[in-house]
Amino acid sequence: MNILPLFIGIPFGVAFFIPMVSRKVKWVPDVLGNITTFTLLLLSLMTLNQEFVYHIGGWKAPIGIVFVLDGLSCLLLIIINLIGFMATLFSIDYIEKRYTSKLRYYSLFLLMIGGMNGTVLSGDLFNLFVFMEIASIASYALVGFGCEARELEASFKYLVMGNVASLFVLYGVALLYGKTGSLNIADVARIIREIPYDNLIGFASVLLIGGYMVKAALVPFHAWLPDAHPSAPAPISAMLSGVVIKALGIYVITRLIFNLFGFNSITSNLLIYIGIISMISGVCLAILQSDFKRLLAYHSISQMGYVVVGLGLGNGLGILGGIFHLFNHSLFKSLLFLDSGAIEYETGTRDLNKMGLLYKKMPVTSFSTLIGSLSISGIPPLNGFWSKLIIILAAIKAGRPIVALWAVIGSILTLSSFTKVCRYALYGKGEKFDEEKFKNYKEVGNLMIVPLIVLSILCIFTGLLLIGGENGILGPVVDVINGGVLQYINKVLEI
Amino acid sequence: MIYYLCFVIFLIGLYGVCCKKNIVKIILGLWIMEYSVNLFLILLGYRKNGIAPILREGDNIVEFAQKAVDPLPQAMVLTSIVIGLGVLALMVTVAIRLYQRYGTFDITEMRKLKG
Amino acid sequence: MNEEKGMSLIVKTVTRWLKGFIFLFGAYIVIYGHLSPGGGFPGGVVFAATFILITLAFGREYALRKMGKILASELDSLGAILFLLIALLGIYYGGTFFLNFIEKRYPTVNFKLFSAGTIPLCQISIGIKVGASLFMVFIILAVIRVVFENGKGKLITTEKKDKK
Amino acid sequence: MEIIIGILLVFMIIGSIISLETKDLLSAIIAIVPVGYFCGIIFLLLGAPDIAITQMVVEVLSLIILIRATIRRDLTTIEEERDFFGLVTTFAFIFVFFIFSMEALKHLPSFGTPSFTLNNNAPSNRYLLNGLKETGAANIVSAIILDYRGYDTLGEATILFTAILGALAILRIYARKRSKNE
Repeated sequence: MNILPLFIGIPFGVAFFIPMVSRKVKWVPDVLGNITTFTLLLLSLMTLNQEFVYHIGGWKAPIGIVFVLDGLSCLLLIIINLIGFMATLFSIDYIEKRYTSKLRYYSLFLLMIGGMNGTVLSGDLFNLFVFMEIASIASYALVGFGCEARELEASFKYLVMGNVASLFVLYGVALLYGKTGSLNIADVARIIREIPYDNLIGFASVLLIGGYMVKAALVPFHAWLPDAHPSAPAPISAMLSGVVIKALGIYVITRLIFNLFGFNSITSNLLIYIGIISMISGVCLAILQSDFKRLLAYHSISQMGYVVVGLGLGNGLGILGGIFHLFNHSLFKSLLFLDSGAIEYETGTRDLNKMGLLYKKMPVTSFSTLIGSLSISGIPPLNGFWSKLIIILAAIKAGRPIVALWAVIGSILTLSSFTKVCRYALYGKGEKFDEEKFKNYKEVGNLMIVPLIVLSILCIFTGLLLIGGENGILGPVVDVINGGVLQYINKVLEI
Repeated sequence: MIYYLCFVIFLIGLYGVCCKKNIVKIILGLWIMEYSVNLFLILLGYRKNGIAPILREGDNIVEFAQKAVDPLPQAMVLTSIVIGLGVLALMVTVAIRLYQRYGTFDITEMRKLKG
Repeated sequence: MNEEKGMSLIVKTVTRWLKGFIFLFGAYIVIYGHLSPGGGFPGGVVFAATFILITLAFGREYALRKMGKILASELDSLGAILFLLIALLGIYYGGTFFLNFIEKRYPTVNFKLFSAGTIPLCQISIGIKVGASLFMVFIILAVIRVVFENGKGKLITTEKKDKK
Repeated sequence: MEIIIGILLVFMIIGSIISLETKDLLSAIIAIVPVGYFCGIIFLLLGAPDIAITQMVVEVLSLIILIRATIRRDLTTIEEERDFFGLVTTFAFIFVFFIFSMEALKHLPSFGTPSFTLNNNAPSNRYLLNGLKETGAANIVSAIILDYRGYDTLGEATILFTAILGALAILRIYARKRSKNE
């Protein structure tokens, strides 16, 4: 028996089930939600180093829909379910205290996870669109979960931009279908290689990649992100920043560029320019912010820029760096968002100016914030350092020292902005520091601390994943991307 | 020619989303774009003098397969209509909630978020 | 008091006559979806439309007594779970997700209700799901009102909590 | 056939422009309904009765939902000022987009010859030829949505569920609990 359908079946089934049973019994959503995400985490670890194509309903590739499990999907599955488990663990206390209607929260959360699992496993263009929509609709609702004016406004902005992006994607899928008569990614790729290139395919690729770039919040399309991420509840911010923009955005863009349209110098330059612009403008805007979560949100844009630059460099080292940075970013960014949630839970504010001296009262939270900050700024020996180092080395190796220079500048600016966080919130005092409230602060509960500790430990030790370089643990992932279109076609269509 | 007209509807919807200041108008713009995409998919599948892809008793299947229109876009459109309806319901509820918070549908008056 | 709610007597009488037929039409569309145009989704919308018609004609309270929000929500979940279950049963019977595991008996039995394996069952579950969920959309939009007090908007529900 | 569809499409364009430009919100919403019905008629003409039925019933429901969006009658008329610069940028963007699409749509197979007739390996051929034998459903569209691509329909049902759940979550009357320090 194959475990792949369970990645969709379990979260959806539990999400359908929760509203039925838990109107009266209060603890059901908590328990079911955590058990589900934990099971999914174990299942996703079981997919390591496996590679196969699963035919849904027994229909072969172009006829039916297929699940494609390869190195890249496997990595994304682990990221989704790991961060998902951490976020649900954190939610138990956090949502209980701050929000009502826990059952809808967990149900939407599981639908979001199921949608993303479906997205990363799918091998079909239209199916990719459908599951992207599930995950995005759940995240629209979760961003507005608090129902305050700001949150609703952010949710509406996200809804409109996300929906326009989805329609662009659907139009692109329609154009490709009209040209090729098929929906399977590998089959479409095969047909595109056989017919002469024309403007239709270019236009369709622009629509598709543009649409998914909105979901990834790369710079020309980033307007929704700085509003949506701070407005959501903290575990959802961690999910949005750590997982959603990667699974719905970067992953799909990577898949489309490297496995469907084919990588060439034009896409390479495009990715590098977009990446550099995202990297620099994101971090410049972040320095100006005094809202902790908003600052982190701008850093998400900036760090996604690194990933895209790494992928755009196109050589094995760059891809390795990009993918590794993707993984690292999901760890430290969700750690930082959960930290900000813990601080907000205790102090009731997100304004850095009002915080101060937290290391005395909340030692674990401040220590994990420190780890996350050092990691995102690229201080050795934390994981962020290694991935940024590889990207910079790859840029030099590819003969683009300017790119490497920009990456270094971005890293320095990141460090300076996180110095501000540490100075105001953790080890110094903000300008509007309130002595009276400070006396009441204490460390958050154990259930909220566990995910912080786990993620910090992972941040310290994931540098080890790099052992072996391009042929090491991340080897299969690099292989999928580097193998390009032909390898993907052969694997899925089994020619 | 027909494809262009269909694309014009898409662009009208896009114009509505980008330029209008009223939330209801933005929702209408998205709904128009939805129509256009659905229509485009069905137009792609049309075959000259085609018949609906539904077999009746006594039909010859080979003959039927040479006359019927493309069923796959229809399946896609069915899904996409449902997606549109779901998103519409969600958007309308957000709009009602926003109206309750601000007392207006005008997005220029809702600027609690910086930048 | 409930008798005074809703529309005029003519509308009520016509609705009383028609609601069964509309419901039946919905059921026909759902069940024969694999033989004629239609299917789970349009049929489900017709189910929802029946209840919406009742709501409009007889007023909110009457309709909510027939089909409450909680019942609608549970039917919604139930339909979805049934569909997922049919999909997962495919794994149990044949090892594949979404396998059409019921025997089709082609070509001896064709153009009959039970000649398409799991398809009619899926149609029925989707019909239940769609009908319940769309009715629920209507209900939540119908019972919620926005009122303004001292310049601040408040969201109130007009649904009666103490139903007998 | 092309001429009829062309005329209907022109009507749709007019209807959508009216609905976007009119000052009264209620008329705007009512103006969108004919657009949907024309869309349904085109579906019927193009041999898609399933979609036509769905489009018609969804149109009714979306009208109900949209009318609920204009909550109070006294607030339906709107005044807008135009941001001239924004308008010009948008039009420029839309124009560029249109030029590119003109260039691209030229390469599609002409109207009336869908791509699956040009490509013998396309899945649609298989659906039409073997649909009845392999699934037992005479309605090939049903065969596709519930058997060949049933997984998509699971996604569709889930989307509806998600959207309703999200709507319920957003319309909660009390959404937040106050914490001690606020």
